[in-house]
Amino acid sequence: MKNWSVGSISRYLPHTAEDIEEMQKELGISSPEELFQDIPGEVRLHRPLSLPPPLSEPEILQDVGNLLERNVFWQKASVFLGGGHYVRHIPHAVDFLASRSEFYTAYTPYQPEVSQGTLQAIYEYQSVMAQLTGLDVSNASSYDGATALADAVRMAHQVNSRPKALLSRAIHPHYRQVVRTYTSAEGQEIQEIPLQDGLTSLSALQAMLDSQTSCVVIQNPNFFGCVEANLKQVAEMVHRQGALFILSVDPISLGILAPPGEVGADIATGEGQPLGNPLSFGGPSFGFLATRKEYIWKLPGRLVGRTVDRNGKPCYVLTLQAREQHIKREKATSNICTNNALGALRSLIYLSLMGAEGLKEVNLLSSSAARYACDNLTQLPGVHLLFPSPFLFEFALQLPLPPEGLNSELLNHRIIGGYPLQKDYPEFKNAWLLAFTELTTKEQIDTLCQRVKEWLSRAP
Amino acid sequence: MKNWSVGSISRYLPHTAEDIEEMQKELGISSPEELFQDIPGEVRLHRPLSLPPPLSEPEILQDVGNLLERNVFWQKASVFLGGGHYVRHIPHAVDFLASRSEFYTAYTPYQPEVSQGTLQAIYEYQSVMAQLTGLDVSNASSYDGATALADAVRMAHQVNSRPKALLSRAIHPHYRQVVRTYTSAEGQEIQEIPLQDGLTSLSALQAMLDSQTSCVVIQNPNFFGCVEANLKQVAEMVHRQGALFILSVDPISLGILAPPGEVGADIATGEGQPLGNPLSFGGPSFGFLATRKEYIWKLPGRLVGRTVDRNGKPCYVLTLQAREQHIKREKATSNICTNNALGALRSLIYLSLMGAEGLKEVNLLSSSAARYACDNLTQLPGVHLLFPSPFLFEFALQLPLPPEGLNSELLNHRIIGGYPLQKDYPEFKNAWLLAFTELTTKEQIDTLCQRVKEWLSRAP
Amino acid sequence: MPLEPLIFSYSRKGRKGYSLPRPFHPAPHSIPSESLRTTPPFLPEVNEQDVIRHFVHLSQMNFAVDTGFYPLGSCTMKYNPKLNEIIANLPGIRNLHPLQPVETVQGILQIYSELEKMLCEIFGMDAFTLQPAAGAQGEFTAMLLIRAYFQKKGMKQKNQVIIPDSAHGTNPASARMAGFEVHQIPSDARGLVSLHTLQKAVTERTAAFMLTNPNTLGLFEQDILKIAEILHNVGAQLFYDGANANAILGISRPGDMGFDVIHTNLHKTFSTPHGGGGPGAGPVGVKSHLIPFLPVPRILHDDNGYHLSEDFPDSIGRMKSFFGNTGVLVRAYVYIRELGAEGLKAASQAAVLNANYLLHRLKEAYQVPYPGFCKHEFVLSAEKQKRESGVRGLDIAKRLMDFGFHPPTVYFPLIVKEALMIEPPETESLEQVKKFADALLQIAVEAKETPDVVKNAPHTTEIQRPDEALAARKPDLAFPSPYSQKSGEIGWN
Amino acid sequence: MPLEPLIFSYSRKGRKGYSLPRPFHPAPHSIPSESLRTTPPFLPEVNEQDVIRHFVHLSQMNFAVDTGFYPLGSCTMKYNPKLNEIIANLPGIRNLHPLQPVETVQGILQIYSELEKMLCEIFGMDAFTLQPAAGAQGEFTAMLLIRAYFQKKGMKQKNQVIIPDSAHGTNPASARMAGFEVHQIPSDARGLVSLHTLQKAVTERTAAFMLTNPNTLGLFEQDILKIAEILHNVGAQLFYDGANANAILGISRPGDMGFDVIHTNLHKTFSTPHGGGGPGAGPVGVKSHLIPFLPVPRILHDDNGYHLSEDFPDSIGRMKSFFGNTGVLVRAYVYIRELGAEGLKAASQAAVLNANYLLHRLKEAYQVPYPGFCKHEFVLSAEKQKRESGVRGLDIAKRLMDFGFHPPTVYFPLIVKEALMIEPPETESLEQVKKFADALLQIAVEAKETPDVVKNAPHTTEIQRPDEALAARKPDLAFPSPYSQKSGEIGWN
Ligand SMILES: Cc1ncc(COP(=O)(O)O)c(C=O)c1O
Ligand SMILES: Cc1ncc(COP(=O)(O)O)c(C=O)c1O
Repeated sequence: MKNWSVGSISRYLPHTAEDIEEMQKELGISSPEELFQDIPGEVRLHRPLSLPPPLSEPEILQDVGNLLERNVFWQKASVFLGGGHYVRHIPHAVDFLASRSEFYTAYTPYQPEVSQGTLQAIYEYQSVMAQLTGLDVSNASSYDGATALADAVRMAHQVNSRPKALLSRAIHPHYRQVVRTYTSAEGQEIQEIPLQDGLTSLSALQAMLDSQTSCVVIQNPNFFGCVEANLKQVAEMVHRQGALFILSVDPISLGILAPPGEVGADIATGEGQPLGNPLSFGGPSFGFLATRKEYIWKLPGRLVGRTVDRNGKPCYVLTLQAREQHIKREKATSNICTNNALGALRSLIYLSLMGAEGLKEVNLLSSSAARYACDNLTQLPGVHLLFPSPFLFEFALQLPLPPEGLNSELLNHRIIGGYPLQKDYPEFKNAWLLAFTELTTKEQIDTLCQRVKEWLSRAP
Repeated sequence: MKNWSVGSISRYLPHTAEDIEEMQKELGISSPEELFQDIPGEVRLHRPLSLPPPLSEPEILQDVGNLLERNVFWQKASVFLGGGHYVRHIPHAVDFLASRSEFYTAYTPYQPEVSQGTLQAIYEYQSVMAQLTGLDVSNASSYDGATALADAVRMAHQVNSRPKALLSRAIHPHYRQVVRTYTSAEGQEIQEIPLQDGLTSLSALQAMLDSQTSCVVIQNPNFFGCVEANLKQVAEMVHRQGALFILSVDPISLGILAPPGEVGADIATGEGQPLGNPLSFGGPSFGFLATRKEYIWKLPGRLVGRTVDRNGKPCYVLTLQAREQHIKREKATSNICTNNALGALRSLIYLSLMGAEGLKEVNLLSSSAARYACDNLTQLPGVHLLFPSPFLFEFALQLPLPPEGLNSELLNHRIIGGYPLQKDYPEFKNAWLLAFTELTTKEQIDTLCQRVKEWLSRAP
Repeated sequence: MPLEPLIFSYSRKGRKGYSLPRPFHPAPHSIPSESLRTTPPFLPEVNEQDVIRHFVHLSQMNFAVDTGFYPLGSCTMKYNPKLNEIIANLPGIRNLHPLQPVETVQGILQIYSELEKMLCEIFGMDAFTLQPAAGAQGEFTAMLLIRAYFQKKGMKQKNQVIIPDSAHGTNPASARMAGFEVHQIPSDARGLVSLHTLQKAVTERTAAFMLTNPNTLGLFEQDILKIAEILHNVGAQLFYDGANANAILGISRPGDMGFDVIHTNLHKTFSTPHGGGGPGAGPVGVKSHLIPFLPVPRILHDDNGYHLSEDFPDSIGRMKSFFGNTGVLVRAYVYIRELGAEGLKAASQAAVLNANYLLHRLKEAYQVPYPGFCKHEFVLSAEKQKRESGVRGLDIAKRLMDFGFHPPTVYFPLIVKEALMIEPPETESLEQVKKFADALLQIAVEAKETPDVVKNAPHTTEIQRPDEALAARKPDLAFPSPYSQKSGEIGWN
Repeated sequence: MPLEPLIFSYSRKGRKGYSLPRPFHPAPHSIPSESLRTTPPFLPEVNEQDVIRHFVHLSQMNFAVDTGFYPLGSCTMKYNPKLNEIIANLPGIRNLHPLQPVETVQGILQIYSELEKMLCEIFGMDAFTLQPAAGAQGEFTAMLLIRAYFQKKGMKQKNQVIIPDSAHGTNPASARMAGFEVHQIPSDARGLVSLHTLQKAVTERTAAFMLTNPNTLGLFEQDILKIAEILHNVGAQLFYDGANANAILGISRPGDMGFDVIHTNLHKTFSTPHGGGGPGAGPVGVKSHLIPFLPVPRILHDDNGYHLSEDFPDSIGRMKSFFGNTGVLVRAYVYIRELGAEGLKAASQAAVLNANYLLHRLKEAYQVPYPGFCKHEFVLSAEKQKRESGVRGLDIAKRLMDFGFHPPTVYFPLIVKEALMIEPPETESLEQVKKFADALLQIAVEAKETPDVVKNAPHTTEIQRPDEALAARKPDLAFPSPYSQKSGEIGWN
């Protein structure tokens, strides 16, 4: 390390040889060595890092382009996967606005005078999420749907210190896993509420619920796409035991489904991807978490509030920070610092464009596509709806044979088929979960049906 | 037209039914009919326009996507076409900045107080173009390389009122055609200077040049990719006759070639696409036109000058407008109003990123790729360089058979081959013009050679 | 927004903003040294971040449609849909080389062809060329067509073009470039073409009449059929300047009004962004008798697909290096596809409604030289203000900046003194139009009560009333300037 | 920049900002009405243009890396390369569904796998998981790994984590979430870990020590090998908080310092943008003994290509819905590929050079609590200013806004009074660093001579010193607010 590597190596490094000369002179040094003299020789790296040789912009574009040729994806293929992440339409205006670098190259708005843009956007985000969930207050974002749910379960524990959380088995299996990981160390016990006809079994819940129960968690629509019934009744049961009722919800569905706050949920969480965020193989998008105002001091994550400045002008600031790690350290409601603000901004822009009407249309388009697909697929021999319960835009089918074989077959025709449930639900052999959105075309569904039909006819 | 079509038809139309109600009331009208009553019934359209049914954003994306599947293009294929437009690297920073909508949704900067961004950018553009061309002043942009050249020929006529323009036959055939179209009506005579060894014949020029000559136009590198020799000598010859010397140049080549101003040109023009503008099937990019200060009052197009505001602050304004159509009307130097400012901005950003060093590297990369290709291709049986003159990054080959057949063959291998010269130059049978850039890879050239070899071996 | 230094001020030798591959074949070119540069050009050598910041700062110094209401008359500063941007930048459009063989560009040719057809329907014409790069080039193309038409007919005497005094400057300039003599006629008291004056002006030498309809005053030329008759009676052609077509989409068509040849500004009527001064696109439509003269190449369609043909012996020739401003054409295509027939008509209706509402609100405070319903724009005069308190049209324009608006077009058309030419496109909401009306009303009050506030406007912009005379007297048109002694000095700040 | 009303103020019933296809099968869903909403949510109903303008205006109210120097200590606000943005948005990444079969995602899995390997090399670790969504989640993951490790070994007594008082708040919070008791130890007079204090604090109950190196004062923990020894002697694990890794790339590696587990902030060290508060990515690297506990899924590679496997019985489980923050990971991957070994080292050298130059320029005017060479950042104290004229660190921070700079981090680390934590990343030029030094020097003079100018800063921003107490006392966290009576009122302006 005798010599400076800096100079004109990279377009990202502005220091010229003369700059370095001048700076060394000012510092009275003559080599980088002197600035790093506090690093003991034993922990120095005495060789160059062994990394692939540097590439230029055109080479990277070509290299990554070649790699991505190996991916199959929506646009090149029809995709019928869902499970919390959906192939939804993202108006180009969302990308356009979110790529304004005054938004994406800023950091957490610690200094309100120079961050009103981000702050007001978060306040507006909190407002629309409160509207969608029917609750009083939303945090500024969590990492994703699963961690938002885990945060909610931890939050319930902080509210009532009870040891047991009851999670419906109809919750996304990954979300249940993350809740387990998150709560594993703090001694919370996670129990699973069994299923009945593809819905959370209320009788089982009734039996499990007691004064040790911290919270009850249900997903709606649940992992099978079914709309959970009798949520108000559940809320009453849960509240009767002094527990908290948590709903993990799909945000698009809130355009037509009864909002969690209205059915009596205390906390609502969910995955934000469907609201204007690209799939990106699962991230980054964001998670949301909203609650009633009485629990506000237990809320994990940042919050923005409206106030006035010293001249009386309305403005926005980070607020109620005494919940957070940078103030409360180990006593904070959570460790979250960097969240997923940009994903939340995208959702705000998306919702601003869609409005209540647009959101409703998205639901109706998606559900009518699902209806059409269901009507046609279930006419094929040996294909049935797995559950009788009403669904919105996703449903599970019972196939006569394992869906893995069908999926490989479909892939040859540029179709990425449904999700085989058996891996996560051994009890549902040959079950296949399919999702439909406002982007699914009739042609895509017809082709799917045709291919399934062919596969069935060739089956042994 | 009894009723308003406005309302919630489109996301681009904000008027609600109530808005219209209110506005009608204010105006004292009750139907759109009343606002259009001055349009006589005979010239009214009494039926709806017969256009394809409206499409939504997702449908348009899919529809256009399907159409574009029918195009083959660089990225999907190797492209060896040049002729003024080149497959050059555009740093993503150029796209990023040029897609800031404060730039692209503004209009001509008529009001300097709210347009300093555009104005300063044009001033900087004029500065870098003056640097590249070695001339004093550049206009704010022309439409493209051909119209810039046509403007220059018209400008020379305005300077000296002489009737005859001499254009080298080595100028891009399209450019020569546009010059003819542009000058056809004002009585300027266009004569063509013949070729010698792929260069403009100086002896022929000498013979044609006289006191009736308004201007002499040469392209460098010329259409065949050859670097024209003895330009200073040409300048002297031209000036001795009191005519103007116009050079049509490739802007990238000015990174290493002697600038027009230095060799004695009075006007330099060219196509701006290679400077950070996408090919876009030929437009929009921009044309540039630079000249010496003595001709400034004859310059077509907008100009930005630096001045101070009433508080003494430095700033920029449109200036010397008394040359332009909105002031001078039929006596203006040209009719241009809307120009190609955004393409010029892109070129400024491109040149700011590249600097002199980057531009040099682009030249060296391109010319070494061309050299490599030339060395390898001319080893194939029956393949020769068409001209002996030195070239930069584009050259013409003489093939043993018509290149059209070769090109179709190459297309099957995702290669878009060179440009057959015969269409524009009947004297050059079986000639094939190939271009190379900093993006051409060794692999692409090797594949090309291989395919040409195979074709030759199969040839009758 | 503080001042931003010149890009050159960020430049240091040894900095770079690019990232290029290494050569795989480091062979020297064979160019003789006398053809080479002796010194490198003085270009900025700047790292990427500083380039980004510089241009972000410059962008922040601009008013734009995306930042506010831009009622620039005659320019139709309507919203530029974001969808159109992404589509024009798809690789299948962006990366097409203009010399590619037609079999590799069938997709874009189909878009062109469909756009030509849609424009024919919208304007009532028989054929379109998409080639012209802007309105002015469209006009020039049209004038060349007319010239070629008469030459073909052997009518060399047709060497004069008549133009109303309210016309845009490009009209006479284009006519002149096409070799015509320009004859200007005054508008009548209605602000319209006087049939009487026109009749008197028309002679056997008349080749064409150039007209905008609605005209630059925002008024519909009601006598259009009679105008056409007068022209056609002497065998002259009627040209339509399409800059104002935003008033009449789906309502009335130039082809049905008797126009023989028209141009249209896609960057106005069809929502493509103005780019800070361009690019535009100025397709030209003709009636069948002018088709043989259209510029080449033209798009043909047969069973084998689309072709570009140059085989038109009577063509005026080529207008551009290549076909047209593809990026602009595609945006307009998408716009028309999204709006459809009803949407286009709705757009024109709303534009005209906005303009009339605004005119109505302002007509007491400002002089309205030509009263009555306007179309998509209208012209006010600040004559009254000038007379009463010395406040000029330009002052009012500048004062609007303090209210957060872009000023209207000023001092055009030339026939209205102290003209303020206002166009509130259909994409502006009623609230926005009201706010603008309120601002102009308040300025009218200010002009009476505190005229200096208006005369000294703007007060809130960083730069105020640049010295344009100085700029013209001592032109400083480049840095380092060949005109000034200060060329060693970089930027300010 | 004037205030911008709330998005709701643009809303009118009947306006829309979307464009959706018509249903091809208008079948009603079968959901019972009791499961449905009775009233639509109160969401903005706005046309596209007004949405665009609203958010363009909001963006204009932000300071950002792309608008200026952002020396926010501990956050490494380096330039975010534009190339990385386009690559993360390629359809082949953007449009991948996380549940796709592995054979359809080989390209992205290869990028992941290569990134894991490159991070292992850069940090000297044996394996990496890319799953954590941010630094704090990385810390939490690491603490869960340590917990699982000891549980597997049957060492339940290991229930305490030691943390220096200079640590970031996420460290104790993460340790606590992983079920550990937190024991904080004071730093010594050098600003470093006191070996003596550490030795005394360490017991058989010690599970881990969490350390940043260089630490949050910007100082390298020179005794790091001894620290590791002390910990390892009691069988405890050493955790590295990678937030400050920008000082040491290619120079020193945590793996070689004795760290067992580390996290790294890709959104700091590896240039991915902070997004106004996220997303980030906090990959966790481990030495081999911790590999069995890494979260699932993990990437495996064999002759058939890449796989995602959950078959790790000792794994702590899943940390996120899906694999990781792909968009962020890809950006970091591209950054490392472009810079390469020499570029990364050059970046660290320049960052450290910038910091030392700046510190040197400022050390007379401000108190330097821990003198000597710093690494990539340093902490000043405004104690002197506070004592002499009542000017606080926050005042100085606010005053910097008037000079066009983002303030540094203030009041962190907690052990420095009136702390100003300054990080000038390598992407800032010498000119920029000088201007910042000049500004702080001038502020130091102001603090003496005209302290009110500093105390009342900022003077140039639209908003000045918001009332944070009011915000907390009367929380207004949503519009319409469930807290306030004014919920019917929309926006201001
Ligand atoms: C009435 C009128 N005609 C013609 C033009 C010229 O169009 P362009 O600027 O596209 O060349 C304009 C442009 O402002 C115009 O307003
Ligand atoms: C020293 C240190 N550790 C940890 C973190 C937490 O990282 P993140 O914000 O990515 O969760 C930070 C963030 O500011 C930090 O500065």
